[in-house]
Amino acid sequence: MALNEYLNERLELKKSGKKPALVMTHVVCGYPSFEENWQELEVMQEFGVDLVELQFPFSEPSADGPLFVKANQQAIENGVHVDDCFEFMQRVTQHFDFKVIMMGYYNTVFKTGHRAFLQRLKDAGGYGFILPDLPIDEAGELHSIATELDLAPIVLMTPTNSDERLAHLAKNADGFIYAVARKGVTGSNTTMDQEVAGFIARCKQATDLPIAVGFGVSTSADIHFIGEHAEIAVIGTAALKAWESGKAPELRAFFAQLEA
Amino acid sequence: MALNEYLNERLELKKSGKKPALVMTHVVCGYPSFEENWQELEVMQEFGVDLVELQFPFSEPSADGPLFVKANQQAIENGVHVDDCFEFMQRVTQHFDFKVIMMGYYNTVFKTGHRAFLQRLKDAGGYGFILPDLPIDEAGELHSIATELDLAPIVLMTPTNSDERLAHLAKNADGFIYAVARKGVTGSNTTMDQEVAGFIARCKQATDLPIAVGFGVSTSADIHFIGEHAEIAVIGTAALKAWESGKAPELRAFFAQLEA
Amino acid sequence: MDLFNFKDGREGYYGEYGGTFLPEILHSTIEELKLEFRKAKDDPEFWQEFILLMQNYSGRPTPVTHLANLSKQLGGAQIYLKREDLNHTGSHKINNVMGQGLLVKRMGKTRVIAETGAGQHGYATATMAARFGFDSRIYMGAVDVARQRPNVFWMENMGSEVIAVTDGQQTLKDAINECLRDWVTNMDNTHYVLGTACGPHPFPEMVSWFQSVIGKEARQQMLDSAGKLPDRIFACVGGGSNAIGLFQGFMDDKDVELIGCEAGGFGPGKGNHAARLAYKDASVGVAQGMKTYFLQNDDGNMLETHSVAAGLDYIGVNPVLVHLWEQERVRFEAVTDTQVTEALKISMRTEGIIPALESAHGFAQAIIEAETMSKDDVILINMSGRGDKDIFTIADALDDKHWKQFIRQKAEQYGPE
Amino acid sequence: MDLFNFKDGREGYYGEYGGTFLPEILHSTIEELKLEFRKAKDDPEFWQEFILLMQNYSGRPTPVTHLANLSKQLGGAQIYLKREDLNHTGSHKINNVMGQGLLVKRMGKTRVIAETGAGQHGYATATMAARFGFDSRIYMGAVDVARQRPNVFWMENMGSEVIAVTDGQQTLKDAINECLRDWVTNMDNTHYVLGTACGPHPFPEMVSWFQSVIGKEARQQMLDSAGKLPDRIFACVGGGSNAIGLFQGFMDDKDVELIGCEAGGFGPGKGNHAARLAYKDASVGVAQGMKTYFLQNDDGNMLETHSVAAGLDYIGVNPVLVHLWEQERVRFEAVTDTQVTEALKISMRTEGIIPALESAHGFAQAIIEAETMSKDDVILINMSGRGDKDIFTIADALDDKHWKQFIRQKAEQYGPE
Ligand SMILES: Cc1ncc(COP(=O)(O)O)c(C=O)c1O
Ligand SMILES: Cc1ncc(COP(=O)(O)O)c(C=O)c1O
Repeated sequence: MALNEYLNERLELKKSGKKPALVMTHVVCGYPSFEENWQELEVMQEFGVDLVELQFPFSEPSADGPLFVKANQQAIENGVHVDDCFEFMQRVTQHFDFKVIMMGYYNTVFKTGHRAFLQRLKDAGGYGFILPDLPIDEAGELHSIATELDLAPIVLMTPTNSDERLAHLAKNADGFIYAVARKGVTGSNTTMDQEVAGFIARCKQATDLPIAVGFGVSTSADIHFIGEHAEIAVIGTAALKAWESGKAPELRAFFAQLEA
Repeated sequence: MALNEYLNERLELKKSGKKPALVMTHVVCGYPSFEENWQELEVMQEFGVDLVELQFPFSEPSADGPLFVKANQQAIENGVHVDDCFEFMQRVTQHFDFKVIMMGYYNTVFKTGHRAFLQRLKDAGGYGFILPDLPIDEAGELHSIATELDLAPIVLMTPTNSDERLAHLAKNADGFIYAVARKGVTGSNTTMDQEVAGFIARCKQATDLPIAVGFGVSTSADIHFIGEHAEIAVIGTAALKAWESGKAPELRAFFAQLEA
Repeated sequence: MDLFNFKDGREGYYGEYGGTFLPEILHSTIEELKLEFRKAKDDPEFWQEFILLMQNYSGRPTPVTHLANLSKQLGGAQIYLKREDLNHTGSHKINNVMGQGLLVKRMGKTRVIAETGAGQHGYATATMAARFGFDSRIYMGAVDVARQRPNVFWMENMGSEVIAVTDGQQTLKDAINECLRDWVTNMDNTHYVLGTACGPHPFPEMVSWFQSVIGKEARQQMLDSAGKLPDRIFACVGGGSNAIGLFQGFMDDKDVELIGCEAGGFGPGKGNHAARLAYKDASVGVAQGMKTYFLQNDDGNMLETHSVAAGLDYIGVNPVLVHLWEQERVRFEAVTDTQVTEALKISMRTEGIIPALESAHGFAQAIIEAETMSKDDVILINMSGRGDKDIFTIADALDDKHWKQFIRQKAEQYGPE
Repeated sequence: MDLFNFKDGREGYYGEYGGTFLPEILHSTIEELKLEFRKAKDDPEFWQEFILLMQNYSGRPTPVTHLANLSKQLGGAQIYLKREDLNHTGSHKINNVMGQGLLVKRMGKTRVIAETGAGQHGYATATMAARFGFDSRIYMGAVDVARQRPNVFWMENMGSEVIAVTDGQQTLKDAINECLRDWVTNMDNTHYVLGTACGPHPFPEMVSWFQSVIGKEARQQMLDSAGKLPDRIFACVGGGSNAIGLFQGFMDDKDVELIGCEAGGFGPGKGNHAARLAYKDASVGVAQGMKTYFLQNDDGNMLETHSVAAGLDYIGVNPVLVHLWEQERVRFEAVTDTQVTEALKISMRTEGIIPALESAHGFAQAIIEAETMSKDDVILINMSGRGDKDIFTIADALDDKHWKQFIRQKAEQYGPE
């Protein structure tokens, strides 16, 4: 599948020591505005980000922390619709090198219709999707249409999962695994310690797919830690915080310290 | 008994046509002040009033209407005590010609003690007492001490009483009967009509004692009406209202129109 | 022991207390009431009708709740609550009121009047009047109207006319006087629904009878749930209706100690409290239709009283209880406002139960005594009402900052008059 | 008819509605809950324990009351009420909450969280937490905190921490989101006490099960007191817990018509109401853990909603009820705010009964229909809660001048901050 191939390619950079880990970043569509989103993405491109999650704003972002909740809400108040998000995605995938993953809540997909949504995602150049409130047990039909359309249904693994559950999750996953490093919502810091390492090891036992690790990644040490144990570091809230505190210059500074 | 003799004497004035009816008036001790009480009594004396009720103020004057309620309350706030009332009564009985009846609530008597209270009443020159919240069924001991001391225990008869009850009341009465012309508390007007006449007739069937009629007497017509059917007209609230609206001159005017 | 067997004494008297001290004009009215009441009391079907009404309308029987947490925390006696708060309208007052409603129907009257202090009895009476289709007027001291607006609001919405009484201290006793004044005027079609076991005979007996449903239920419930009778029973005493209601169930159980809990307010001293028997500031008198202990001065004029609980803030007390107190069958204690708000807090936090401030007097005394009792001992408290209707009073008693802020905002939202 | 027999379908689904839409991190938590719940449901002793607790603590069974006056006035069907208002804390919410409390104890957890809109569920949960000795935190939209301070006051006094949620519309749905966020963080020691028959499986089934006590009691009570089953049953539908609780008692009685009464607010039109099924403004979606009808736009984002009754002011609805609606077993109607306040007034004046604004929706629809029915017909309304705790809301709804004046005076008395 397309995402697998892309990741295999990019992982060469890691193997060859050019990068401690691949990096996936996050942008909430239309927050603060599509213009600023574009500027953020330019910075991310500058720093060679490998994957970007484009979050489709939803009114009930129950898996998100305060910063993203506000971003979702503001985007909706700004008048951002699903159509706008796809249009933006189209422009992004045509212009940038990184690959784009749709991130959002299941109702956005459900309301558009499974096939219609995934087709639009495909058409907009997306490589996959992450729906944190859609457990695999409810995802059967959606995932099979995704396979049909060569889109990766990204599955989350969590520290609370048993080994059996991890194995079951692995069977239903493609592209990469999103390993949630700790309990809680987006945006709080996680100490990257042996517990996290142990959890990633359990994930690795269950799957051969690359493993992306969130949440709460914000330092170069985090990236190196993740690189030692997994493949992809997910940078979410920290980047948005940087943007909010000083737009492009701050975001650039943030990425610069990440590379240190 | 003293009161009976006095009333028989005074009733000669009525029989001889000099007065349409005897008159009993009312003063709340210490309201507005003992000084003003004295001035009121002087006016009453001027107009040949036959009997005066001196009301001992009580904190729960539940048989009184708004004007007397206020008067009771104010008197207490003015610091009027039972001692003051007796002292005042003493001065009044020594100075004026009319006879004085203590009026008040039973608790004032009870708290002082039956015998002690009646003895003080006797000593202060009182001729009897009216306790509207003491039904005869609860008055046995008090009435027998009264008889002993030659004080009249004034009994109330009311339109709601059956003939049997009226007879029973009569047996326990002395001095005169206080016939309550209508339901309600002191201070509202009563139309002196055939219903009242019928009620007085029923009282007369029960007793040979003189009958005083209240409440709500305020005009010369009322007095004449009462004179036709009974012996004593009771003037309560109307006199106090006059006093309040213009002291001695108004009170004088009030009595003058009563005599018209 | 039948408290109301007057064969060897005077009808309506309990020892030297009680009686019927009313203006003569009410003689036939009170005689009619006595007669109807006597007929009703002698008629088992009437009691059945009453019980059925209370079951279907008010949710009787109310349960008994074991306060396991509180008992454990205190480390002494096992504490149980009789849950009169679960009645329709939220207090035991409804028992008496619905019973009198049935009597009013029997007497063919069409209008009821009632006094109210805290507002609970007025609220219950307004409810009863709506349910029975009676006209109704509730007298309430102007001071109480001002501080108990929530209850006034409900009374008016249930169709009652609420009259603010501006005489005297403008509180409960003055509202009673005003009821008597209304009654002497309108007795033909009007019944006076007295709210507690006070006033002229037959009210103390009648109210006690209707409230006896509490004790009847509670005795059996204690046997069922605690496996034994309580060692001590606590009830707050305002006029004394909830206390006598509960106590009657245990009158013949000599080992059950009965404790009446009065309003200690700021503590002993004339004017500081409403404790007629527990403190030494009251004496025997005759007012508001009965002979009993009153907080009065040497002239027989009534004193000011104070309690955090409006429903206990009354000058007189049930003559039956006075008699039982003199016979040492009932012990009287007073608890202060401070003890009461502490007891309220403990009850909320340890059991999720919000007693009315009145009822919290029983809690406060029980808490004091429970600690000194053994784990096998059993205590029963009468929870005469729920506190959530008293939110203004309780918030004030607890001096709650957020609440005050909320009220300020609300006032701002309403804008100037 | 067992609504919760999933043998022929998917577990947790009612037709195409229901399901468990939760982040993966809660998978084991929800599995544990399902397991414990299944064990409890299969264990007759658990139900016995639940019933006993509800009897002793909350006053169950609640009675059924015949509204003879109202029936007569309308001239049609005989109207009965199921009196959930007489429960401890004043609404049916306590049934579910105490049941979940027992489950929490079985699971060995020590902390509970809950969302609340009107505050009734939060109030019940705070009560349960105090009684069971759990730590507790209640999430409540900031808008609701501001307008429902009385309930907040009691929750805090019972020892709960109340968190004002400032996201989204700052109302119920946002409080639910916040609970989910807390839960994904603290699932080890924390149980989320969902307040209505919504959310991910097993909540709809579990809440329905605990609330079924209403219908179980009511069916027998109607046979006893009306001598027949009701022809129609009315219940307000917010999340749908009191409705499904009552309806379950009559599921197999095909002649009993079941009517769910939604919040018509200002009337039809997106944003004006909270009627998911009676009006045509909602569509199927997936949010807050379940698939059901939501008031949402074409993007799947939720609409603003409005109702005079905070407890009905919710975007989604019980999936079981949606299924029954599609099968035409349950009819859905909406009544407007105006109709509701009128029904409230009538109930207060003719019966002395103050329904919660939520419950008054059932009254309003029943009143409309009763008039057209015959005198032999029988109606049962679920009185899910009492209105006296909502005095601020009701006084505002009735635009009561005296009340506003009282609040202004109170604010003045408190003085500036
Ligand atoms: C809840 C409650 N308990 C107790 C009382 C005191 O009355 P009683 O002593 O008659 O029970 C009142 C009076 O308002 C009350 O509302
Ligand atoms: C009294 C009352 N009734 C009904 C409801 C609506 O909830 P449900 O539809 O779950 O019964 C609420 C919710 O707060 C409520 O407080």
